[in-house]
Amino acid sequence: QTIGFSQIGSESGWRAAETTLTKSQAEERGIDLKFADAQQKQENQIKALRSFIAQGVDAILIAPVVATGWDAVLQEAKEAEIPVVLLDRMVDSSDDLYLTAVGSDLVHEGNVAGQWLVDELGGKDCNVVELQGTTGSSPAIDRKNGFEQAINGHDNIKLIRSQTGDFTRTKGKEVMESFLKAEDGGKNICALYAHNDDMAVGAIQAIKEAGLKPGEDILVVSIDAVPDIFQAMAAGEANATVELTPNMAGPAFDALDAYFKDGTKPAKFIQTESKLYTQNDDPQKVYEEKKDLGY
Amino acid sequence: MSGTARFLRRIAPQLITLAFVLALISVMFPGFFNISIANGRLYGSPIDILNRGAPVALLAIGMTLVIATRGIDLSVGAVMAICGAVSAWGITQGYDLGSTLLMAVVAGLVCGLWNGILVSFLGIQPIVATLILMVAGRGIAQLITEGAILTFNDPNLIFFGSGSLFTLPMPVVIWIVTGLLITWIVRRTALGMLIESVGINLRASTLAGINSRVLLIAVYVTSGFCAALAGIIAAADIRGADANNAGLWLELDAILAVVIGGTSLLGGRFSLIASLIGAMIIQAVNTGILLSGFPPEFNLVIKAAIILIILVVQSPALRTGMAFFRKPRQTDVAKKETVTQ
Amino acid sequence: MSEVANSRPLLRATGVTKIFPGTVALDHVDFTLQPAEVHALLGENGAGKSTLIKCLTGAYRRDDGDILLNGEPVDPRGTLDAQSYGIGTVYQEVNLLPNLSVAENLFLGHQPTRFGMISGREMTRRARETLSQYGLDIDPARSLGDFSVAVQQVIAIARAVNLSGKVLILDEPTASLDSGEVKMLFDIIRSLRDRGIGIIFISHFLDQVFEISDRVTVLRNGRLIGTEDAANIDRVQLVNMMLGRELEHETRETGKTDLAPGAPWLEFDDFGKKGRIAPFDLKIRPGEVVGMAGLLGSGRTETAETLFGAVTHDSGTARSRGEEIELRSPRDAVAAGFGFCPEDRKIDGIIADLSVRENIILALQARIGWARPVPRRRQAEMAEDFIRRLDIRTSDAEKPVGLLSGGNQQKVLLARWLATNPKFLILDEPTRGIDVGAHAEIIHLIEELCAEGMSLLVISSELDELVAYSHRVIVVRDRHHVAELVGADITTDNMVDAIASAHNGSAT
Amino acid sequence: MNSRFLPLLATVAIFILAYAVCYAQFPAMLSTRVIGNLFTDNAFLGIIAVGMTFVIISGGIDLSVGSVIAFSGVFISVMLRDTGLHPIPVFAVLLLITTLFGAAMGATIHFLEMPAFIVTLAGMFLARGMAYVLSIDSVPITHDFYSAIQSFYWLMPGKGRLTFIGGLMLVVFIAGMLVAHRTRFGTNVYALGGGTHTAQLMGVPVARTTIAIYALSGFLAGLSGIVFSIYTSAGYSLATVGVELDAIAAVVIGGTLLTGGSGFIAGTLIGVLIMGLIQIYIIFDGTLSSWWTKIVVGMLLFAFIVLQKGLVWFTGRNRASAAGTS
Ligand SMILES: Nc1ncnc2c1ncn2[C@@H]1O[C@H](COP(=O)(O)OP(=O)(O)OP(=O)(O)O)[C@@H](O)[C@H]1O
Ligand SMILES: Nc1ncnc2c1ncn2[C@@H]1O[C@H](COP(=O)(O)OP(=O)(O)OP(=O)(O)O)[C@@H](O)[C@H]1O
Ligand SMILES: [Mg+2]
Ligand SMILES: [Mg+2]
Repeated sequence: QTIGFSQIGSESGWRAAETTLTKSQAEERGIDLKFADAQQKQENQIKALRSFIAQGVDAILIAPVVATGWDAVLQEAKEAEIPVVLLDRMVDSSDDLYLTAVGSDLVHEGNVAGQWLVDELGGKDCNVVELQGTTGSSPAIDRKNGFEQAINGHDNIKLIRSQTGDFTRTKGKEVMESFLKAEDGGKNICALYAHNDDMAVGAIQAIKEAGLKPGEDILVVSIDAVPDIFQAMAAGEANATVELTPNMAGPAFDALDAYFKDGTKPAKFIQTESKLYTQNDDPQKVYEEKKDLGY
Repeated sequence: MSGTARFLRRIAPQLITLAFVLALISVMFPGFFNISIANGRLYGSPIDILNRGAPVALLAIGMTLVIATRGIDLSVGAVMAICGAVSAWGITQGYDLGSTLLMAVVAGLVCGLWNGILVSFLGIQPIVATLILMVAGRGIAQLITEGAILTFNDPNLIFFGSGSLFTLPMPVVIWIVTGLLITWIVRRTALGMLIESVGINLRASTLAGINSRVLLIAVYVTSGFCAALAGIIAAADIRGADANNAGLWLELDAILAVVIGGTSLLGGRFSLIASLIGAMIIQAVNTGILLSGFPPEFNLVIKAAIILIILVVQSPALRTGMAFFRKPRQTDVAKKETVTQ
Repeated sequence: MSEVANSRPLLRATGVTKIFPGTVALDHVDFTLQPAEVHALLGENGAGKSTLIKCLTGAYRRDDGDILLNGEPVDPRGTLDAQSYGIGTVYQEVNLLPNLSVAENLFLGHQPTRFGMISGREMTRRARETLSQYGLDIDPARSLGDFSVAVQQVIAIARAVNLSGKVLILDEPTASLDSGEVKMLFDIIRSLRDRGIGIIFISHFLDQVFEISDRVTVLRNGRLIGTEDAANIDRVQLVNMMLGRELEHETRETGKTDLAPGAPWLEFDDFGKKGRIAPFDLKIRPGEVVGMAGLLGSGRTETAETLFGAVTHDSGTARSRGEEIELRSPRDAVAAGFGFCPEDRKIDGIIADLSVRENIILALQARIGWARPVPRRRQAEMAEDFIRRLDIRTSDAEKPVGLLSGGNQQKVLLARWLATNPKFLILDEPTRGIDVGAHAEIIHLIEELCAEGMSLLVISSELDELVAYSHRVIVVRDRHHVAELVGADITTDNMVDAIASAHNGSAT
Repeated sequence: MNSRFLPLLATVAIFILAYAVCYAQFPAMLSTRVIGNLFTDNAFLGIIAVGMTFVIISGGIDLSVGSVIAFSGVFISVMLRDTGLHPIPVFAVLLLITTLFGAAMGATIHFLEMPAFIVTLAGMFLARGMAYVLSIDSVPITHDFYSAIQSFYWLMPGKGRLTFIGGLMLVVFIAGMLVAHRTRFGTNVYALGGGTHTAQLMGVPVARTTIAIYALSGFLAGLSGIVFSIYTSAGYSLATVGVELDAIAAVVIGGTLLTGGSGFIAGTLIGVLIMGLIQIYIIFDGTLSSWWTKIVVGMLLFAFIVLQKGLVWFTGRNRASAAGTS
C-alpha cells in the first residue's frame, strides 16, 4: 500500500513531531509512505497532490496550509478514485471531495485557554496581552477568536495589547519585551496568552529578564503542549497549555484501513481531544513522556 | 577637510535619520527614553533596540564587505541557523563552551568559504551562489536539530544571549566590538581600499596585481563569521536552536541596513559604521511599531512606508542639492559618468 | 576650402558655461560650425573639449549659454534629442554596448521594422552594407564585445555617420585607428562634408588636423583661445595656442636609437596561447624599448596580455635572468617586476570611483600586500609627485579618477605602474588620447626610464612614434609575430611592408 | 553558430538529460499527466519569470512579484465577495493597479537613482502589507466564471490536462520572446543591461524604458496573480512567499546573466520547467525528510548551475581552439 503525505513544512517543533509520528505509524503498519514537504507553500502542496495522483498512490494524507483553494485538485483526486484524508487543519471545500478530516478544533483550543483564564481569575481584574501567530494563518485567526469568545462577557478581563510573534521564540521574546516596556515595566500586565508554546517560552524569558516572575506576576497560558512548556510549568513559570496532539496519522490510517477493507465511510470529522494541562498535572512527568517524540 | 570631519559628513545622513526615527517613536511613546538599571544591567527601550538589533548589525558588517565587492550574500540567515544549531548541538552533546563556540564559528567560516569559492573560482553570480546555501543551509540546520527546537540550559552559552558586561547586554557588546574590530582591521590595513577597488572594477583590479580571488573569498568568509556570531547570539537568546526560524529573512534586513548605510549595491565605497547605524534604524522602526500598538496587519505597510521615506530622503538624486526637479539629466549623467562597466 | 565662412552658420553656440564641483570646465565658450566644413577642436588634456561636445548634445546640462541650429535656438536634452535634430556623435571612449550585436549597435533606436516588428534580416543586410564602406568584413550578428577596440571605434563612427543629418561630432575617433583606417575615415568625412554636413573633429594628432580640417578652434583651461582657418596657421602657432607656451623640442625627430648592448634579462620561448596568439620567442634586454606594430586585431594586445599573465599562456616558458618564472596571473607578473598599461583604460585600467591618489598607489599596494599599507603621508607625496611630473590635470589628488578627462586618466595609469618601479613595463597604446605637450613628455619619460635600465614593450598604431623610440620593432599579423626590425631597418616603410606582405612564415 | 546562444543550448541539453534520468527511474514521469502538471502547476511562476527576465536583462531585479501575486489574489477575491462585479472588470482594474505599481517602482528607481533591489524590496513589503490590510483571512472565490475557466482544458491522451492557465503561460512566453527580440523596446532593454550610461549616450530613452520594464513586470505579476487565483480559487495574503527567489533562480538557470545585458526568454521557460522537474522528482521519490528536501533542492540547483557553466566553458574552449588552428 502506497500513501502520499503532503506536509506543510517543518516550521515548528510540533510539526516535526507530527511528521515523525506519521512516519513511524506508517512503518508500523507496513505502509509505503511518500512524503512531500511543501515548505509552507500551498502551490507546492497542490503540486505534490497532482504528482501523487500521477504516480497512482492508494490514498493521500494532507495537512493543508490554508483552508481555501483545494476544490480543483481534490476533484482531480476524486476522479482518479484516490481517497484523501485531511490532517489537523480543515479545508472549506465541499465535504464529498475528501474521505475524512482528522484534527482538533482550533477555535475550541482558544476557547479552552480562555476559559481556563476566566476560571483562574474568578472575577479579579486582569489586563491580558496576546502573542498572535503568523498574521493571516488560520491557527492565529481561530485561536484568537476562540479566546475572545471565552473572555467575552467577563468585564474584568481586558485584552490590552496584541501583536504577532510569528509563532517563533525569538519574536515572542522580542514582542514581549516591548509589551513590558509599553505597560509600565509589566506592572500593568496580569496575564499572557500566546498562540503557541514556543512564543510563550520566549516571552517567559523576557518576563524573567525584566525582573518579574512569570507564572506568578504574569500568568502564562498557551497552546500546543510541546515538551519545553512542561519544563517551564514544572518550574512554575507557565500556568497552562492546551494540547494539540501530533498523532493525527493514527486515526487517519485507522479510517483508511476500515475504508479499504469494506468501504466503511468514516465520520467526516474525527476530532482529537484538546486537553488542558496545568501545573497540577505533574508537568515533569509529561515532559519526560513527550521529550523523545520528535518535537 | 580633516579625516574626522569627512567621516562625520559621511555618516551624517544616517545619524539624522536615526535621530528622526527615535524622535518619532518618543512622540508616540513618551516613556521611550527612560533607561534604568535592573538586575545589574541597563533596561529600557533604547537598550532593546541595541540588543534586538544585534543579529542584523552583525550580519550587516559582513554584508557590507560583500556588497562592497559588488556581491551579495543571501545565505547569512541560513548560516545563522546552522551555527545556532551547531552551538546548541555541541553544548547538549556535552562539549565545553570553548569547543562549542569554536565549532559554531568554524561552521560559519566553512559556509563563507563555500560561498566564496563558488563566487570567485567557479565564477557563479553571487546572488545565485548564495541562494544555493540559503535554500540548503536551513535544511542542514534542521538536519542538525532534527526539525525540533534544540533547547539547552548551559548558563555559559546562555550568557552570550542574555548576560551582560559592564551593564550592557552581551549581544550589544559583541556587535559593537566586532564592528569596531573589523572596521579597524579594514581601515588600518590596505584591505578596505583593495575591497573597494575589486568592487568597482574587478578586471582592472586583477590587472593591477590584486589577488582578487583571495580577497573575494575573504569577504564571504568574514560574512560567514559574522553570521556565526549572530547565530550563536540568536540561539543563546532563546536558549535553543530554532533551525526553522532563526535568521529567517534577516538577509533582507541586513542588505537594507547596508543600503541605508549608503553603500551602493554596485560595489565600491563602503562604511561599516554607517551600515551599523542603518541596522539600528531598522531595529528602531521594528521596535517602534511594536511599541505603537497598531494591529499587526499594518506592520508591513508601516515598515514599507518608513523605508521608502528614509530611502527617498537619502537618495543620491535628492542629496545632490534638490537639483533633480530642475535639471534631471544633468545630475544624472554627470554622476553616472564615473561608473565603469 | 573655407569660402563657406560667411554663409549662415549651421551650429552656433555662445557663452557656453559648465561648472563641475571644483572645476570650471567651460567658461563662456563661443563656437561656430559652418555647413560643409570640418572644424577641429583642439586643446590640452582637460581643456574642456569633451565637455563642450557633451553640452552641445545635451549629455551634460550646460549652466549657461545658447545653442542655435540653422539659426533656430535648440536645447537638446540628451543624445536622443540631439539625434532627432540630426546631430550624430561619437563620444570619447567607445560608447557602444558590448552585449548587443554589431548590427543592433549600429541601428539601436532606428531598427528597420516590418509591421512593428524588427526585421532582423533587413538589419543584417544594411549593417553589412554600412560596414563594407569602412572595409570591415565582419558578421554583424556577432556580439560587439567580440571585437577589438579599434573595430568598435569604427562601428561607433559608422553609427554616428548614419545618424548625422546635419552635424557629425567625432571626439578622438582616430585614437586607436591605424593609418589605413584613418585614411578611410577621412574619405568618408570628406564625402559627408561635400554633402553639406558640418563636422566637429577632436584629435591630438596635429598631422591629421592639418590634413582634414578647414578651421580649428582651440580651448585652454575651459576658455576659448581662438578660431583660425587651418590654412592660415602652422604647427608651431597651433601648439603655442594650445599650451600657452613654446614646446621645447619637436617630438618626432625620426632618429633611431642604437640597440642597447648586453644580454637579455627576459626571455620568452615558444610563448603562446591557443586561439589567441601563436607561440613566439621574445628576448628583452635591460634598457631596451621593443615596439610592436600591426593592424587592428593582429594580436598585439593579445601578446601583451599573454606576457602579463592576464591570459594564461599554454605553451612555452618565461625566464628572468636565466631562471624560469611562473607567469600564470597578473600577480605573478607584478611580482616579477612587470607592469602593464592596458589599451582599454575604462574597462581594464582605471578604478573610476577611487581617487587619483588611490589609483596611483594601487599596484604598489597590491604588490607589497594588504597587511602593510603605504602610509597615508607617503601616498599623498607620491600622488603629488606624479601629478606634477606627468602634469595630471586634476583639482586635487582626492578627486575620483573617473571625473578626470580621458588623457589625464591615461596619465594616472602610467603613474600607477611607475610607482611600482617596474623592470619591464608593457604599454598598450600609451599615447592614445594624450595631447601634444604630454605626448612629448611621455616619450621623454620613456627614454629617461630606459636610460635607468627599465625595459619597455610599447604597442602603438603610430608608426613614426615607434620609429622614434624603439630599439627593435616586432611586427604582428594574424596572431603571428611575422617580422622583427632592428636598428637602421626600423622605418615606417619597412613596417608597412612587413604588415602588408603576404605570409612569409612566422619569423623571429 | 553565435556564441550568445551557448547558455541557452546548455540549458536545453541539461533539461533533456535531467528528464531522461527521471524517466529512467520513474517511467510515470513521462506520462502526459506529469507533463500537463508541469505546465499547469508552474504557470504562475512562468508568467512572473517572463517579467523577471526582462527586468534582469535590463540589469535590475524585482523582488516585489511574489507579494504582488498575493495582493492580486486577495484583491480579486475581496472584490468579488464584496462588490458582486464580474471577474473581467475586476481583472482589468487589478492589472491597471499592478502595472501602475510597477511603473511607480520603475520611476523611483530611475529618477531617485535608487537600487532596484531596495525599491522593489520596499515594494514587496508594501504589496504584502496591502494584502493584509484587505484581508488577513483566506477568501474563497466561488464565481461561475472561475469554475468555467477551471473546467476549460484539453484532455491529452493519457488523462493529462493542458489547462487554460498552462496555455496562457505559453502564450505569455511567446509574446515575451517576440517583444524581447523583435521590438525596439526589447533591444532597449538589452541596451540598458549593457550599461545605463552608455545606453543613454546612444540615445536610448532610459527613463521611459526603465519605467516600462517595471510596469511590464508589474503587469505580468498581476496576470500571474489572476492565474494563481484561478489555480487556487482563493485569495490569501500569505500566499507565494519567496516566489520571487524561485523566479530569479529559474531565470538564472535559464541562462540569463544577473549582471544584465544577456539572456533569453526561452531559456527562462526551460528554467521554470527544470525547477518544476526537481520538485516532481522529489515528490515521486517521496523518501526525503523536510530538511533533506531543502538540501537536495539546493544541491540540484548547484549541480545545474555548475553543469551549465561547465558546458558553456567547455564548448567555448573548443571553439577557441578550433579558431586557433584555423
Ligand atoms: N563629470 C565630471 N565631474 C567633475 N569634473 C569633470 C567631469 N567631467 C569632466 N570634468 C573636468 O572637466 C575638465 C574638462 O574635461 P574634458 O573631458 O572636457 O577634457 P578634454 O578636453 O576632453 O580632455 P582630453 O583631451 O583628455 O579628453 C577636466 O578638468 C575634468 O577633470
Ligand atoms: N578587422 C577585423 N575583422 C574581424 N575581427 C577582428 C578585426 N579586428 C579585430 N578583430 C578581432 O578582435 C580581436 C582583438 O585582437 P587584439 O586585441 O589582439 O588586436 P590588436 O592587435 O591589439 O589590435 P588593436 O588593439 O589595435 O585593435 C581579434 O582577435 C579579432 O578576433
Ligand atoms: Mg576628452
Ligand atoms: Mg590592441
